[in-house]
Amino acid sequence: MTPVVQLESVSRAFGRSRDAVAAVSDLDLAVPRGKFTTLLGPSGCGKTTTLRMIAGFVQPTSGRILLEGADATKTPPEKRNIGMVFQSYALFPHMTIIDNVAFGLRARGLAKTEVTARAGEALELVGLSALAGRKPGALSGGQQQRVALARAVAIRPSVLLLDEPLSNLDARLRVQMRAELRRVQRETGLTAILVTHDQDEALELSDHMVILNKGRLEQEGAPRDVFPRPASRFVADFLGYENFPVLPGHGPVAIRPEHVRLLSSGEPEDAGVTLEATVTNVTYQGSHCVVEVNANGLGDGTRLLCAHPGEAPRPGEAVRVLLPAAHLVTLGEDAEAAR
Amino acid sequence: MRRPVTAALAGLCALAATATACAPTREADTDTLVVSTFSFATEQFMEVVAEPFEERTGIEVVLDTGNNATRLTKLRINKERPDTDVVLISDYYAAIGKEMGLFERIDPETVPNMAEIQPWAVDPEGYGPAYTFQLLGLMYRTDLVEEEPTSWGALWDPEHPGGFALPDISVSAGPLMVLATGETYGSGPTDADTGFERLAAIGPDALQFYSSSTEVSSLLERGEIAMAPSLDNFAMNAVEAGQPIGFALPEEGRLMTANTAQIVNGAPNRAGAEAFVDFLLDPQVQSEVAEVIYDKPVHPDAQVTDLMTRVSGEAAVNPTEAGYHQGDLDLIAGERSSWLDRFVEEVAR
Amino acid sequence: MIRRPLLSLLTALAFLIMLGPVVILLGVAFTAGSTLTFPPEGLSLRWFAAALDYQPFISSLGTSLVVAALSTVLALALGVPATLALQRGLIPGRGVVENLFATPIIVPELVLGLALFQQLMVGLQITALATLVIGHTVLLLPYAVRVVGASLALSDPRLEEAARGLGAGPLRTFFQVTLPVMRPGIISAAILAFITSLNNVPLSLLLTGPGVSTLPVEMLNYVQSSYDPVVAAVSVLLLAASVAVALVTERLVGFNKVFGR
Amino acid sequence: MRRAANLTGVELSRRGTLFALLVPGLAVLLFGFLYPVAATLAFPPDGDPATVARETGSLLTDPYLLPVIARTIRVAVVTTLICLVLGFPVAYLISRVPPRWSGKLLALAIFPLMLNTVVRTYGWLVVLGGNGLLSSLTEGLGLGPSRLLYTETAIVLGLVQLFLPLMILSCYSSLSQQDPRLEEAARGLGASPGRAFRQVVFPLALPGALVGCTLVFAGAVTAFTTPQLLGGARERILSTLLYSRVNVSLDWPAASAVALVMTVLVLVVSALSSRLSAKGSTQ
Repeated sequence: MTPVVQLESVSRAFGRSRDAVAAVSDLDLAVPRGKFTTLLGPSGCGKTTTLRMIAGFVQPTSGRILLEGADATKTPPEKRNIGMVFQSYALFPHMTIIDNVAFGLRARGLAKTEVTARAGEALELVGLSALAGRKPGALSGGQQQRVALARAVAIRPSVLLLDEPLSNLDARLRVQMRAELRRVQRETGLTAILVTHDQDEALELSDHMVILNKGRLEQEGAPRDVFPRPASRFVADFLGYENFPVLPGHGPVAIRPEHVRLLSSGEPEDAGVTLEATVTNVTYQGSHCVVEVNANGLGDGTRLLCAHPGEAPRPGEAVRVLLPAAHLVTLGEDAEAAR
Repeated sequence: MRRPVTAALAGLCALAATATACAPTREADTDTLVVSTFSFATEQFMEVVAEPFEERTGIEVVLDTGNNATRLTKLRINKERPDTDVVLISDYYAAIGKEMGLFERIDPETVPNMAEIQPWAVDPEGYGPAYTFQLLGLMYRTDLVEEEPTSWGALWDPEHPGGFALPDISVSAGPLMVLATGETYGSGPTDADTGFERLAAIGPDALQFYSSSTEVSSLLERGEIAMAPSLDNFAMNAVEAGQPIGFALPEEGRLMTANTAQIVNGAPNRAGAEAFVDFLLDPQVQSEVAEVIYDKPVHPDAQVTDLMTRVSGEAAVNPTEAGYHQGDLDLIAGERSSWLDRFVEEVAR
Repeated sequence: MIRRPLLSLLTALAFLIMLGPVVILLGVAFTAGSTLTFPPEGLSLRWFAAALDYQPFISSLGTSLVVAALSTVLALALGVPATLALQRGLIPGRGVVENLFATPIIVPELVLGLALFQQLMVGLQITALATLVIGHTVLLLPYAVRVVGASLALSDPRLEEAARGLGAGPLRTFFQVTLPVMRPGIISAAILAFITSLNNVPLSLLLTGPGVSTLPVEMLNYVQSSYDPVVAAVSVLLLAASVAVALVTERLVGFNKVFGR
Repeated sequence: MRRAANLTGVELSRRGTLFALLVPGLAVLLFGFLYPVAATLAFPPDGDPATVARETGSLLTDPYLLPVIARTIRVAVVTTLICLVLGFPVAYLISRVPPRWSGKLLALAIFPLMLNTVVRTYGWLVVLGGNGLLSSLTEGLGLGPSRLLYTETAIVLGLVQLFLPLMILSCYSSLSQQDPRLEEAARGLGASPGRAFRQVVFPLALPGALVGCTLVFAGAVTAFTTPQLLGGARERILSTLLYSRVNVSLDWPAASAVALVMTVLVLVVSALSSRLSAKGSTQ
């Protein structure tokens, strides 16, 4: 099956040729059909530029973009059959909700009855049929974003592009809307590409995750494959691995604080690496404490963070720290050198 | 609380002071004479008229220059407190001024030369006399127009070579041209309706409606037009310089305009004003003005220059004998707004 | 995205119409010939010499500068207190008063000029210069009120409350907080007002007296009666002055702030 | 934005202070604006309300003057439309190019506002005059001399040059506030550039365009220099008629009548436009 969207060594530079800045360099990407793909990375990693190139708002400096297997590099946005949802919603403020949703259908010259039916259907999908006659200004942020989603879905796009759609919403609403997004994508069976800098969002929503760094592809795969096995320190760092000790015999590794264990005296050691350490700082976090320790054995005094449930040791206490083998991620030397 | 009020009052006072400070007042004044005149050839005028007058009377002459309309406006503004004594102004603007009550009648005793000048130059109502005049005729390029035109009909002749310009209604030649056309083609020199109708027929073909003498002269010089109705004074420079420019006096429709010297109603220096008007009519002065400024004299004893007779023939010496007349000034003055409107909308298309 | 030929064409046409005739003046002003033709016939500075030698331009420039300076100062002196009262005071019928200060903009300038000419100059026998200053002050007052008002409306009145809370007396608060807050607005308003006054034709047109006339009006009169490039030379001099003012303005406050609405 | 704050320097709750701050400005407005304008529309020198009324009546019925009113309106409407057609795209372009370009373009568009109208109009005499640039161009192309000077077209050209910056500024202020994503959203939904412009960009910038149109229309109705220099004796509009009534025929009551008609025309159009924009914002 051909990928819905395919990028072939696509690059994009901004600015004049002499002091041009590459936003995306040499990116190859295949977006699987009917799946939810996420472009993840910190700001400035090129994820939005990539999305805008797929939409046709930005032309690649080099490389090809294929839509449904056909070269669409030069196709203007309106001919690409894409549905786009913006961070700022971009609802037309002078049109009613239903007119916003119907806009793309009318632009396609569909018959009036079909326009009404499909727009109503799309609005039904996001549960906002009751507000059809309102203007966007009268809606809350969450409602506006659902209208934007309905508007994008209504045209039955070959791909749904979501540009940080949730980042203008407050934390609770954001979590609700994630579920909503996932539900709509499942129900419609649409191929979706989401751009986000929020790893939780990416992990929860995606079938396929693409992590970008400085315009280059760092790692891709299913969340359950990528999350426990980051391929580089960058990915590990971005996914919330906070400890990067260099262990004798192992080389550079990464481990999440919640996997680091403080051993009470006499406790049997599991498989893993045990280190003698001194507690330097303790921060109370409600369900657990974050204990900062200085590992004595690691030469230059590497600091480690561990999330410790229950009674925490005091600063200055000597402790033993276990890094379980099952959770140790070995980072490739080459990836380390590239930093 | 006190402070802003005081500041505000001070500000208002300052404003009021600026507003009234520089209002000029000229009470009865026998040492100076303010003469309002044309902005044309001011230096020569100082030399041959103002300075000799100063020498003779000891009265200092101050000139205030501008075109007819703006000077008349200024007089009207200062009607209650006039600061000007003598106004040299075209006859039909003089008629408007008379109607507005800006001028005073002159006692012939105080201006003896008024008894000597050509009879037409004396105002029938006793206001200021004409001191010079200009004849309406056709200025033309002698190299582009083969035969000297003898009639206004040259303008209506579809065969006329080269383009032509017409005077705008706002310059002296404009209203005169309306009357000249009325006289030529209609019932007489007051038949403005016919004048407008006939002019409307050629208006669209006119290259330009000129509003100054320099404008019409340069159009002719550049050869953009071959002829234009104008006043004879406009042609004198070019003829003297030997340019291929001639001035034709049509046989019918002979209109002229005069410059008059008026004494301002309530002039601060009435006696000086009378002396000045008389001085202006003096044959000696008239001769010199004719030589230097090309103003044709109205005093029979004054010398008419060769240039003047070369341009305008015997009419330069005695216009009325040559059939020239001023037209109905009250008609021109009374209809000024409506003529202006008619001219712009019917003729200047 | 913006490579649409129609858009580029219209933009080019717009800039051609706006700037083309001004650029042509440059050529005409430096001509050695004596007529208004483009391209110029040879190069010379003779028309600049003629312009600087023409007395009415010099004296009317003086009048223009005096009128512009006086009316700018007056408009600000009257407008800033009024703005303060409107923005920070509790005024019954504030909207009406505010609209009143804006009305001079709605009435055609030529009509205001006629009114001042007929009623103040003819009726009350006030001199042309004083009438000019009054007229220009009235014309600039709305600019002063609006521009200063805009900068004041953007500022937070709590700044002043904070100053009072910190123990500053009312006068100290005014001079150390309110006035600095208004300063950019006042500078913008002053520049805008000065330029507006200096360039005005319709209002000044009828308000002339013996030896009193503004430069633009004298230029207009000259253009109507003579056909040589003297006015082109004057225009180029004004153009150069404007460029200088523009550069200084840009440095000082930024163009957008002065002309932004 | 109404604030019930007290003024810093002085307690503004005290009527006297407020009064003192407002009164000088109001006094000058009264003396230098309201009184003369009201008086001149009713009591010009050498006239009274009856003569002004008679003159106004003749202005509205006289076969030689009606064309002047018609021409004034026609010139203003055509000027406004051309300014809109040219100014809106320029404003759109400026609002969509990168900032380093938009600043320069905006400065270039605003710059003419710093020059007086004589300077700005003078160039057209060179372009349109008898031996002008355009004439030599058309002659060179074998089309014969062009005679545009002293025509309505010349006036319109001059006025468009004069007022384009105002239109650009007004449209720009609307367009720069518009989220460029709106246009992208429309394109993404399948609208062609033209459709996106017609249905999204333009309707949303309408308030700015309306303000621009009002400014240009009022400016074109009241402009004097340009019609005087480029329309000459042939094409009079209300402003040049007013001037000739004052300074050529010295007919001051008639000048008042022209002033009255001109003022009413401008006021009606401003009122209509604010009505329209109010209607637009409530929808």
